[in-house]
Amino acid sequence: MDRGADAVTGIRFRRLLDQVTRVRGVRGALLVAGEDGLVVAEAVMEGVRANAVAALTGSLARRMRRTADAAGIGFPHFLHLQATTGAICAVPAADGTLVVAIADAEVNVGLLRLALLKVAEVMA
Amino acid sequence: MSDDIRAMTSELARDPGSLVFIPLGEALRARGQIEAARKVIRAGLERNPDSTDAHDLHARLLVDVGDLEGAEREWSLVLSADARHLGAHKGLGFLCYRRGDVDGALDHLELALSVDPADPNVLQALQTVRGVVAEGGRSAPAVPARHGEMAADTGPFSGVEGADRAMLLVDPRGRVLGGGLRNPAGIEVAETVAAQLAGVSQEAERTVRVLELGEWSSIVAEAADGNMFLCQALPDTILLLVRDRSVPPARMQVIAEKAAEQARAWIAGQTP
Amino acid sequence: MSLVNFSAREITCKIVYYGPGRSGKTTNLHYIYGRVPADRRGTMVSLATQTDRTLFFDFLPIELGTISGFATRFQLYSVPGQVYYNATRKLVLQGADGVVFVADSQARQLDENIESLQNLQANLLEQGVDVRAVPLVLQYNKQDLPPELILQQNELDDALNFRGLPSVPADALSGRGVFETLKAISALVLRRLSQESPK
Amino acid sequence: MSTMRAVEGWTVKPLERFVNEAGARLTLLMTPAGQVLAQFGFTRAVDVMAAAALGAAIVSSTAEIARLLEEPQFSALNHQGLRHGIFVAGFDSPRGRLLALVVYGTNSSVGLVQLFFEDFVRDLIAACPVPEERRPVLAEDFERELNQSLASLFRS
Repeated sequence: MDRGADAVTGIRFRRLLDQVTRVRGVRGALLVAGEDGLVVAEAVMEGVRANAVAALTGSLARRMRRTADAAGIGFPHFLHLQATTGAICAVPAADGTLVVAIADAEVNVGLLRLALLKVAEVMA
Repeated sequence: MSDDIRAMTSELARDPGSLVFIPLGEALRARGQIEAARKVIRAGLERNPDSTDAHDLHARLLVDVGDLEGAEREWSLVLSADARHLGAHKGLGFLCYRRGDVDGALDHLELALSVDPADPNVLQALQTVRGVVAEGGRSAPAVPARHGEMAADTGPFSGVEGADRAMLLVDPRGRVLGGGLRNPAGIEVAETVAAQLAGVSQEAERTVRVLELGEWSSIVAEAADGNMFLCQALPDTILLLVRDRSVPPARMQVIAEKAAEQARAWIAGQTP
Repeated sequence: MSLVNFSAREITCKIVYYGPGRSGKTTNLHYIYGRVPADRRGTMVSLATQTDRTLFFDFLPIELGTISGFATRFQLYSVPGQVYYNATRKLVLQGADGVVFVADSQARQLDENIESLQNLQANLLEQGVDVRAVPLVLQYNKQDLPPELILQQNELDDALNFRGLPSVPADALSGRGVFETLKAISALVLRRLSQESPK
Repeated sequence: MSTMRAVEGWTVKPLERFVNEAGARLTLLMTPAGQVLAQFGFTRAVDVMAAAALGAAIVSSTAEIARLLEEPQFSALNHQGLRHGIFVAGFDSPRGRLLALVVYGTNSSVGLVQLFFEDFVRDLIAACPVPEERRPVLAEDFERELNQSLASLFRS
């Protein structure tokens, strides 16, 4: 196993995620294996349960994909769940991964969306 | 799609005994060309009377035209040849449920689930029927006689843009309360989407509960051929709005808020 | 350890058929499977090699019936007999409530029988279990073979059964002795449940 | 219309919560010897036993591999199929070591199962009663009934 290469990949992912966490109000950003709902890389504040964000967002994204498919509007490329004390946004990237952000309720969704799409684009 | 139909039609013309009449029938049915599909299937069955999939499709077409007895005969025939035919169990489960035979519906749906434990339609149907059982209701539940019948009632959203084709009000068990939804090809998809929406709402509730995000208020999905906006019109009622990509999510939220207000008034008016 | 459910009044016990390779452990299970009515037995699971030798275990659950008001269920396992499968033998032996030692009656197999019996003791000891505390029945299989090839029950008792355990001559292929063996081990296992505080 | 069955009552609530949250199709809670404590989703009791025997075998064989590799015991295993995944895990409880076998479909994921499995274990440990001294179960004269049961079993 090439541990050096792993470390380099880890740093690269971390740098990408930092572009998302820079947006004001973002509590954490993750790369998630969409189908499995597992964390691939994470940059989250203390107290954010990365594994829970990954599993639940992966599942919600799969469900929304099926709904969009049933409605005939194609593959979703941006997802936003708004709640009273927080928000989650997700964008699919290459190979079934998702770029996910968990944020305060008042986060600038427009900015966050752009940051996520940019990371997804770089990954592709 | 039409290219596919053309290709399958020519293949059938070349070889009238071919089983291509089944996907052709399915494709025609999906486009809403029920009569053409029936014609293809009837002709195909004359040459392939033992094809259980063809009988299954024939049964669904009979449901489409309201001949439920005929459909039941067809599906029973399928089961006598193949006791584990998924489509036949789904169909008979639906027919049992329609006439209020909840036990019969459960039997067929559970058998269907044992054939394909991952079939989302079976899972959703089982959830609905089990919900009826849990409520103690073994009497005939209110279900639409045909696909789309309920969805044609645009009551809650009269006057709202796209009320009959791009807006749905759905109860927590995935049943359409009002509105209508057509896919970009113009086919009614209200019930299929409604069945998925019940799951979306549960997903959202679970997500905000586990992550301690308070109550969820809306979900937006931007997709290749349209945008989707989802919110809770009432604590247990989901409102879905679908628009093409020219309508930004923020504007969809405004439309949804107006529609939700109307839906609340409509539901209050429906309650005795 | 047997599982006793007082509210549903159910008992579930694990019985392991142990013994050297090709002594007839799986044959016992197959015979039971064939004779027990379908509504009183479950799926027979076999993890076998391509040559049909037991690789990990064979497994057969049976419903014994109601005893002292308890619905009684036995889970029968057989272990691979070949010496080199000791790791899997140990795993299957975990939590056994009773053991049937299936010996091969052929005179030339005596050493294998002794070795396997010693291996049983060692494996139980490794799990902190004294072989004397485990219900154990010996079955002398293949008694149908020509007398000049096999040892008789008294000879096998002398060689293997120095603790005076129940022993049953058998021919598992034809079914002779299979039922008596199951009956003997059932009685021993259930007797423990009728006694005070078995550990 | 529940397909849940528990040999030991204290397992019911945690199991119910787990299958609802994780969207599990089938769940088995058992001892390392393959004795079932509770199950959800199985329709025939006998299939449960076969699954339990095989589940316990998976855990014990990987534990053995871990030992050979001089690794600490694996806490969980996941097998991903096309339509189903199988998740097998062990944990310590006041009842000793217990195992769980979870089968999930496309409406769940290994991430979800893992996430809610942590809660499941916590709930089970909290609900688990202190083991009682084993007491005599069967009446002294059980052997007559045993003989009758065995005779009817073999139709002899």
